[in-house]
Amino acid sequence: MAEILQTAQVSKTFGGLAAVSDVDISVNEGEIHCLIGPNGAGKSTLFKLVIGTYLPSGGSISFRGENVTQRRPYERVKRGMSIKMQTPSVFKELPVRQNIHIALQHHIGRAALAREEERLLTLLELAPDATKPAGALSHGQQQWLEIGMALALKPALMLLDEPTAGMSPEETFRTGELIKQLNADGMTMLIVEHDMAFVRQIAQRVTVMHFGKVFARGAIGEILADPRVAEIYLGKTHEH
Amino acid sequence: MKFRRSLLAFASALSVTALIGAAPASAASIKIGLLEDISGDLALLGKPKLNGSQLAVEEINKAGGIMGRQIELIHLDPQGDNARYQEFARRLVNKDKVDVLIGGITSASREAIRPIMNRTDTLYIYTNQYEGGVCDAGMISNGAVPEQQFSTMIPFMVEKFGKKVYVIAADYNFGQISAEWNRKIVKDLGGTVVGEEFIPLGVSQFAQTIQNIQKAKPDWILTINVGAAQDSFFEQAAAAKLNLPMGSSIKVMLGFEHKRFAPPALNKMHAVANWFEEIDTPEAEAFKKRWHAKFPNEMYINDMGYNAYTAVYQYKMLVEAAKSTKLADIRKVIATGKACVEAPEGQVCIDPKSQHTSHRMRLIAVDEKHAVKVLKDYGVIQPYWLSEIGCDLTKKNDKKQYTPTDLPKK
Amino acid sequence: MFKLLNGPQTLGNGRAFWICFFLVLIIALAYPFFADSYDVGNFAYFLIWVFMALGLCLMWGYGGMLSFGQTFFFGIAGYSYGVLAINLGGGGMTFVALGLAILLAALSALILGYFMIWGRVGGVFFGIVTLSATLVLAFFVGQTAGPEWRVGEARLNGYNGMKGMEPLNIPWFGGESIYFEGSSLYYLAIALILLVYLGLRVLLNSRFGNVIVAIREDPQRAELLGYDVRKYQLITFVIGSALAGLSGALYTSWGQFITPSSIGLPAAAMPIVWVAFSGRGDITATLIGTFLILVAFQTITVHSQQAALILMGAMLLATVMLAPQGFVIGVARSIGRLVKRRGQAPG
Amino acid sequence: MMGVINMAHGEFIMCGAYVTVGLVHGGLPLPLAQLCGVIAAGLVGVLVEMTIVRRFYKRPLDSLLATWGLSLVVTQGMLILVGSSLAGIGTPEGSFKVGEYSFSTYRLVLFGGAIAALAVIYFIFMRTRFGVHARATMQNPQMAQALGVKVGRVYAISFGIGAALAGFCGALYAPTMTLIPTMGATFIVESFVTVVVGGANVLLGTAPAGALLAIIRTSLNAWEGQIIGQIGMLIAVILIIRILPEGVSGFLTRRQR
Repeated sequence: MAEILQTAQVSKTFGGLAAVSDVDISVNEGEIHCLIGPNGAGKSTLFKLVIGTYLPSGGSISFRGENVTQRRPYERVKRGMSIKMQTPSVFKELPVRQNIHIALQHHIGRAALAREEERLLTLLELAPDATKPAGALSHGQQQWLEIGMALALKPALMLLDEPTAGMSPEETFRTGELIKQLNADGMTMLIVEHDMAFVRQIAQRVTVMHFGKVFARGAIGEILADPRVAEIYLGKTHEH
Repeated sequence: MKFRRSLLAFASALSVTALIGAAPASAASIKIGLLEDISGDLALLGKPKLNGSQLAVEEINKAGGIMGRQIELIHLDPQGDNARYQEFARRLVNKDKVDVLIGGITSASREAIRPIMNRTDTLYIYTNQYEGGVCDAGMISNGAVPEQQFSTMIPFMVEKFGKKVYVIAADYNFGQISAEWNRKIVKDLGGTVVGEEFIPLGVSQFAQTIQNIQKAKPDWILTINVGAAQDSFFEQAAAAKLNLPMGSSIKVMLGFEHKRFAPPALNKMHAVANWFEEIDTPEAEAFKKRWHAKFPNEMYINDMGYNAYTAVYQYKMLVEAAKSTKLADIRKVIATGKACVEAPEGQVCIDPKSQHTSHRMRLIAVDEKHAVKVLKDYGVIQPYWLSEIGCDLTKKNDKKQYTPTDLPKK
Repeated sequence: MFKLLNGPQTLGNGRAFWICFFLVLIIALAYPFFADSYDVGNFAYFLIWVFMALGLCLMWGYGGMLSFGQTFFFGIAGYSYGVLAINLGGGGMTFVALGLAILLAALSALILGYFMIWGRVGGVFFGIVTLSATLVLAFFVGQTAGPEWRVGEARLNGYNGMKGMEPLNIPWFGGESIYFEGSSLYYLAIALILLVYLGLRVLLNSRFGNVIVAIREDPQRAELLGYDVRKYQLITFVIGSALAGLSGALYTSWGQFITPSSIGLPAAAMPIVWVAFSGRGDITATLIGTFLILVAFQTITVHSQQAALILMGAMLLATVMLAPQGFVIGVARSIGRLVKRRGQAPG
Repeated sequence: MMGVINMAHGEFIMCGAYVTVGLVHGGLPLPLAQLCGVIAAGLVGVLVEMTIVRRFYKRPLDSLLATWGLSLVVTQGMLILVGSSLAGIGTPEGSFKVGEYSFSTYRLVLFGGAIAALAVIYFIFMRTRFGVHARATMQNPQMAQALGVKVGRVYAISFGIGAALAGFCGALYAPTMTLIPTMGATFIVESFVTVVVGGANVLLGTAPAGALLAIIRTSLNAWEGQIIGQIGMLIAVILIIRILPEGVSGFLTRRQR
């Protein structure tokens, strides 16, 4: 299987502190790849390095065979990445529909735009609230809207940073089903997540980070069976 | 309660002005348009100008008007804004259809008005003493000009105090052109300008300037600083015991600094003026009495206010001699060289070539108690410089302003 | 193209709005036939300033960039028009001067904007830097009184101001020239306003408009949707500033005169006052509000003598305290609410 | 400091100066009149905060408009009520010599006054109970409120102190300046610029920034004349914003950490 994203010995230090050091990960086309690890493991920093809001202190990042280490975020997006940030960042004062529109207009002509807009709003169950300002949506709905915006870019790779944070168990489950459905339609995804139940629901491959380094990697089954992983999670993953 | 009453007074004042504005002007009246700042930074100087015009109009109307026609004075307040000067000059000329436009304080406001007046055939009278040099057939200047002020005062100062002069001047056209005049005259007298400092408008702190002056050790200082902020120089210099003789073309008679500042800030200030309130001829005394009767709160009758007063009488004389308010007819009167009026300072006449005004000039000095003494009376001095350099409005309308370093092409 | 006249970024999208729009336009076009010629010229003068306000509304209300430097570009274009019109000679060349003057304003906006946007100057500092720029220009021009400060035939003439340029004019048949003054200037201004206003509506409701409001809301998110934020901000800044340049060049042509006080501090604050008063969120509001406030300020100044500044100050104070989104938007919203309530009443 | 851009700051300076001069004309000795000027400006400041400024926290641009409107009303109101100028009161006597230069003693008073004002401010904000409340409020109003600080009162008093300082400036300068209603405007550009360059913290930011700008300006004045001084100062502002986006105080506090 072809690798779509590859990081080679990527590091990032802030002051003297290494938030990410020598991380190699690779994401294969068509998979759902989860990035897990305790708080402060460097997952979100790695995401920012991948999308380009941080530039790495060392190492390189390649995407679809091209070295994008020094590219600015918008250039990476144009090459097919899209991201949902950790805290929802939608255009709060603009209507929901316009939020989607701004993401869609990027690559879709005026004629097809309205249809695509409707399709996404329906998919995200946001159609009844389409004229509300995005800031008026519930937290979970804002997360979905942001996923929708990321999706609207028709990316080759979606980066989702804690897509279920702050959601009820029911919403979390539905989010998982949505992600699986998108993946079934061919979308590649790299997801940071805390909720192990959710990870189990969706993940195919998992990379575990700890203290800024890759701690373990493998198929979801292997990782869950690894006692060292359970240890760093302080027993959090021991479900019955 | 008091607040409410003043609000009421304010509201009624508003409605009165609205009424006056709306009242149909009688067909026979002569309309004088007046542009003077009574708000903003220059209100201090604009208010006496407005008062002078009002006093003259009231007197003339009581005495039967101009050729039997009453004068209607239409005053607008441009608030010190050049764009407003332009708007209002157009308004007065095109909408109110005034017969003459009077006013403007700064040279910039005059220059804002001139291009608009040049496109009409309405006379414009500028009533300030200024840096001189405007050669424009549509404009009469009735204030003093450098050949009346600098060519008299600077030789006096050089002879009495010495040949080394330090200049502090406002950093815009008036200050720079005045400094040009000073350079030329001092050089002709064999003196030296030991320092020249141009100060941006609005600057009020002079510690560095005072040190510079002390370092340069001049015999006297030429102070052509402008505006309330820059006037702070005097108190700061007095506090630092600078105590040098000073000369100026705008202090005392124009800014009445000797009334506004506590003595001895203006000690040893010298100026040459066509008018200052301390003139004590019978005509001047009568004029002062009329003025203070009408405006009891006026701190000082300055030369601008006086010129604004005289301008209305000059206009009356011109119209009555021309039997017309048309610019062309009025200019025929000026061309005779006999366009004179008896003003409180004495007789003043309009020079046909430059359309500037002759004045009786006196040199005054301020002492440490801020009393004003006349040291010398130069008699009547003509505004000769423009015609010397080749401005002759009876032959050609240049519509330009010249300076000692920017003379007309021969 | 015409579809873009309506959209989420502009108030007034219904049929009623466009009917009103055409009514106002017809009245405006017919106005010179029944009005005093002075009033027509005076209205034309007010319209000259509106471009500067529209430009600021674009940058500030839509793009989130508060430029305190509209007068900087106003001054550059105003002085450029003067210098060019004097040196190129009059006649049809005055329009060349107008075009070049606006181009120069746009070019300087490009340079200043590049410096600021690529230097990540944002928020209040954007205002401070632009304010400093305009003050520096005002100080600089203010000290050019000497005869050595000349460009070709044109003397800058310091604080007293530059003059002697011809107003906009085109040679006409029979050796006569048409001078753009009074009603001809009025029609020119109306035509330009129409062009700029409709053009801005199209721009704002297009792809571009969506992106700049997105940037105002959250620049990082906008970048992560694949837009080069800096480029969009720079284009917005250049367009807004060029509109200030248009005002400047027209102003110089109108009075055949410009001074540094059109660039300095009280003048620099005026566009912000107009736009904030009108409601920075919408260009229609800015158009109407700016015109109204100019008319109101002049009328107040003419009729109330010394009380004028007090009334203006009180008006500003009352507006910000009672209608925080701006006077015109506030009024428009309450009319909208009223209409809605009427419409619902029978049902 | 409180998210308000105050265009009427110059009018507090005017208030302090006018009250001082008015009282001196009324027969009060200068220092006492100056004290009254400071108090009057402070009280007016509290009043303005409670009636107007209070509504504009977190809306800095609206506050700019509102205070500008206020400044117009006050300036012109003074012009109509008091007239276009007040007669000056003269600078207190006394001068001293340093080498060939002589200086007014009053300049020393000005200098001492500025230092004393800084010391008082430092004391109020760092050593009193009110100061603790005020600093807490500036950092996190909600939290301060929850802890029982009367946030509204803290804002009003802080604003009043700012106004009193401006009045102090006016009272000190009153004997050396011409008093006209628009005098506040001559200070506005400089104080605006100083605050911006200084950043949010009075002691760490504004004072050094003021000193820095004064040095730049005076040296340029001495070197090339006033106009270059003014332009140089503004260019310095642009550069400082470019280099130190948080202002001088941001730079200094970062250093401390």
